[in-house]
Amino acid sequence: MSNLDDLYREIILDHYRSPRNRGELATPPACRAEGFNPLCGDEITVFIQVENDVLVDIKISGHGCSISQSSASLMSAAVKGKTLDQVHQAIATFKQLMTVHEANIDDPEPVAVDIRALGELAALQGVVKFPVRIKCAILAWNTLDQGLQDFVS
Amino acid sequence: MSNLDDLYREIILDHYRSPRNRGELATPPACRAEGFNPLCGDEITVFIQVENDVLVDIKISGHGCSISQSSASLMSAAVKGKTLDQVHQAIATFKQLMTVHEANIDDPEPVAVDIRALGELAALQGVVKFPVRIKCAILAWNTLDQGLQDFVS
Amino acid sequence: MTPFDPVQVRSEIPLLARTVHDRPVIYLDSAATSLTPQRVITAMSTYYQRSHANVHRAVYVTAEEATALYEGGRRDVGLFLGSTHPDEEIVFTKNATEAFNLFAKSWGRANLERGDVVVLSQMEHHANIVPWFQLRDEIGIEIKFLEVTDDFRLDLSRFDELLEGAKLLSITGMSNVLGTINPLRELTQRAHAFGALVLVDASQSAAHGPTDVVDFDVDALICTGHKMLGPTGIGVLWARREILAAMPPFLGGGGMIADVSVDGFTPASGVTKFEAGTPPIAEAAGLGEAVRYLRELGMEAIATYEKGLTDDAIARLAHEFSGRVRIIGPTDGVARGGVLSLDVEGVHPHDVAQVLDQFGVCIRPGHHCAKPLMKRFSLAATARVSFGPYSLQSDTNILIESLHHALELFG
Amino acid sequence: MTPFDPVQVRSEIPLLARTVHDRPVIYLDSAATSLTPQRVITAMSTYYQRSHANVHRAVYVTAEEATALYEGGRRDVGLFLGSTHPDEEIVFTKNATEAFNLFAKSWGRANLERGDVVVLSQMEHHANIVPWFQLRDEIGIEIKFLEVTDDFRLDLSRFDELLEGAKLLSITGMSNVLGTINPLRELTQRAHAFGALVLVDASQSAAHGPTDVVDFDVDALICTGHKMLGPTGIGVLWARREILAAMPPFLGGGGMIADVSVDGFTPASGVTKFEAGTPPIAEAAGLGEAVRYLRELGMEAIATYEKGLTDDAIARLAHEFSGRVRIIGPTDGVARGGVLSLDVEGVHPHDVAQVLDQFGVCIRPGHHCAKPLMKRFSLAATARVSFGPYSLQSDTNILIESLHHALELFG
Ligand SMILES: Cc1ncc(COP(=O)(O)O)c(C=O)c1O
Ligand SMILES: Cc1ncc(COP(=O)(O)O)c(C=O)c1O
Repeated sequence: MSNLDDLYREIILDHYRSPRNRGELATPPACRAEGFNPLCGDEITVFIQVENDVLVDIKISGHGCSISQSSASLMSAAVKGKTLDQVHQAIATFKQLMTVHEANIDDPEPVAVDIRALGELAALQGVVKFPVRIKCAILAWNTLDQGLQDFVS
Repeated sequence: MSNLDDLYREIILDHYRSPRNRGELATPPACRAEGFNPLCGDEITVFIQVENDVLVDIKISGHGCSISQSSASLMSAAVKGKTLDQVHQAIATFKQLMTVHEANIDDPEPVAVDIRALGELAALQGVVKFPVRIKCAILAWNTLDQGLQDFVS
Repeated sequence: MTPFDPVQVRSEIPLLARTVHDRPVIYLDSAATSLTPQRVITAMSTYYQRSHANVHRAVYVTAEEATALYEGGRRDVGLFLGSTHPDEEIVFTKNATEAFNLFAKSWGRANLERGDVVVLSQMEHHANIVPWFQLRDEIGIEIKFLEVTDDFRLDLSRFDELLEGAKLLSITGMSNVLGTINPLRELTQRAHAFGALVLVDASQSAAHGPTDVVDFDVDALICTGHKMLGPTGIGVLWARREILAAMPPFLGGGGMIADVSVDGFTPASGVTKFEAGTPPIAEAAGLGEAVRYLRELGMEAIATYEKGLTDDAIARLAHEFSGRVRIIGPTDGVARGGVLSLDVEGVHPHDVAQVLDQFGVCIRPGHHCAKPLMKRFSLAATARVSFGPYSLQSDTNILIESLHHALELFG
Repeated sequence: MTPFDPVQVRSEIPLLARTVHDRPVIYLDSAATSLTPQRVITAMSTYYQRSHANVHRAVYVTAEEATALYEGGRRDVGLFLGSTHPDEEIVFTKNATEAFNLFAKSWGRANLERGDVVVLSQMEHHANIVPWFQLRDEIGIEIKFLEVTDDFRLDLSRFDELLEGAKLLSITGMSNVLGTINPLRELTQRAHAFGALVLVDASQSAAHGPTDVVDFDVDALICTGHKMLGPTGIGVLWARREILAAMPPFLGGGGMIADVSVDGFTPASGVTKFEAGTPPIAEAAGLGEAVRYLRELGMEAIATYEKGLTDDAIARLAHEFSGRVRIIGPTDGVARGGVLSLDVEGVHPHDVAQVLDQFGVCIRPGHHCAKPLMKRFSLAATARVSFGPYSLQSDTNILIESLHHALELFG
């Protein structure tokens, strides 16, 4: 079951069992964005509050598998209190982590990313070996991205 | 080429080259019926004139392959001047001749019909060995059938 | 008839010889698609190797053979469904979904008007829902849903109320989520009394028990090749010939016309009218072989065998997990097929399926294209286990072992 | 690249080893459907034997493989057509005909109104005519036809007049009756100048010469698996991603939705929106293999080779029959493909084909689903000969021998 251990790292299970920043924020002042993965039914709502270009608060609600839920929880911990630039940087890095070179679809290798910059998020690295689950891992991030865009406009 | 000889009997080629009863009849008093075979583009128009339950005249126009044309010509010769009962009888007999038992689709055998009753029409017997051509052979007969039905109503 | 022998069936299915993660494949996803016997694969290969040609309009030998294979497939499927006039009643589509679209849009546009009612059920697959919504958005029909009871049966208490004035009842023979088998004969009788036609979704039931359109007394029925040991790329619409004959064409193109000019077109008659373009020829040859094989196995025998597997699995899941693994569907063994949707305590279906995969166990997580049903039971997804005639009781052993592992990992 | 070797190609095609009437098969019906290389057949068998599962929504190994094969087929077909974003631009349908219906009805309903003009040509296949008539009957668009000159070319003299105010030019890349190849780049440029989009029917051209949607500068393009050395049961719609993204769904059902409730549905985004139900999975694996093979052979090399065959056949038919066998199509060898429609003096095409069959020669008589074109030339049918990359000059020998026989028999 060594493969499974790659996917279900202890940190992931921990964030799945005890998700951080769970809940809702009043809108307004906060913004909300919804994301869902029609293929497996994962649904996520991200509430963000931005002040002076800083993401001062973030809450997550919704439901889904351990990967989508833990990714959302890890994300919330990683971006809360960060400047918008830093948040965008984190989104970009995470998406890169989840990129599988199409040429290597049979034997996916993560793209070289600065793992240290990721902190706990690096635990999600094993997901790329399970291409179908990438959609789960990335859902929260796409939703956050969407929320930030809505906020700007 | 023995197979081909079965299909293209001399009588058939003769009726194809020199079709009998070709032309049109004024309507009314005559009736007309059109038939066509969408799969190969054969088109036929049958003009019939019925008096006192006798098919006193029949003319054929249209175009098509040697089988549909010769079958129409042979038909016109066979039914002209006959009582409607006799005509219906001929149609039924001919259709039976063209019936392939589905169970024998790979090795079609004509159904037992009274060949002597058919006269020259028996020349078309070889067609059943070429299932795709049955539609050609039967076109004129179905059209005549249709014309008689229209006449009655 | 020789007694039903699953080991013999398995020996004909190449995929079952395969291993994944160094373990044999335990295929428990037949509700999504069934495994393919070698003879079905061979029927298609042989078509391509010996008789590949386009059908109709040709006189050469291989084209005649191709036509005979295609039309032979139609007759075999007709025989399998109990059609009395297969040549005039069986339409081949690309899958069940196209067949529903064809019926909804061709029959629907011709026979329904604004305000007319079509009755579905809450346990329908999206294939039997979305085309009706599309038609509603286009012409303004009304769609009503028979509900599902708390014990996963069709709720017939409001049947008469819903059917009053309805033109059509379109309903599944067997739920692809719950496994529930609906009482078709009763439904048909009651719907006919209201003057409604009955269309049945036999996608799930066709390969797992007898289907007889005359006996069911239905008006139309749809199934799909790849769930009947047949290939992908082919579906089936059966409808009574008077109904089909009166329906306008659906897709336009070659083959479905009697004539075309620069001014317009005249449709062909018969089933041809609904088969625009080059049809699924190899697929019809494959499906023909599949239904011949199913008939050889015996549909009653398959139903009995799969009922045994299902009853056993229900009992053992209850015994092993005492409530931590819940079955979303009837558990009394009555009027249900071999589809078991599981709700595993604390483990998301996606994760269940992921853990099971490591044991070679193939199941499907998700909403199974039945979102209204999922909403009815406030579920986002289930982990669905489903049997086929090649399944074994020992498959359930490995299923149980791997479920234990999932519970442990997430416990 | 190794030089083009038809004998090598032939060795990969099992059907060519076959005899009929004790003679080798001389296959001259590639315009109806192409012969299938063993590696394409094997790609499909292997899918059924090793990786048969439904796509998407699954996490187990064989289902992941099935998804990779299906999506890989999409990418390979995209590459073959020159698509820059295959994942967002390639839609799989059941055949070219469904693709035309999809485009006409989805794009058409969303973008056309009563009175809007769609321009076709007189040399279109019914697949590119009937769906437009259906749309006309539904919403009242106007359909205009570019005519065909006496020397079998598109008549461009009234092009500007017809295109004035038109929303779409939908036209074939190559006529399946005349063999005429249309000047796509010129047509596109001129149509775009009027603000019309251009949809191309590449059903005939795709397997016989290079296709590059970027280079052609077209907006949408359709082709069909079984004419590209691929399987039956699969067709392809390519369209620029902005166009596809803005199109509403066509068939409704599973897979094409984002959400469904008892009140309505929300369509999915991307190409998924157009792929309702279980898609042609084995067929996509087979078509992927077919286009990889075609690319290996080289589309330029195939075009050059088939041009040689065609020029030779045109010259020899003229020489042998001095007018008794007329070619309905351009005979100067310029801008034409390997399709030769014959009009044999005094012998109906159906009879020509019947006689030729006895020599093992496979050709197709009929209107070839191009009735407006047949009417233009006052023909009911032609006897159509068509080449593929596996055809040989010696095939033409036997064709000529058997044509002599037909002329004799009916002479
Ligand atoms: C030019 C052309 N367009 C469209 C089609 C339709 O293709 P299909 O029958 O695969 O839908 C064909 C072939 O029949 C064709 O030759
Ligand atoms: C009950 C039911 N109906 C319809 C379908 C649709 O079948 P297909 O995907 O082959 O169109 C399915 C399977 O997906 C099903 O389970």
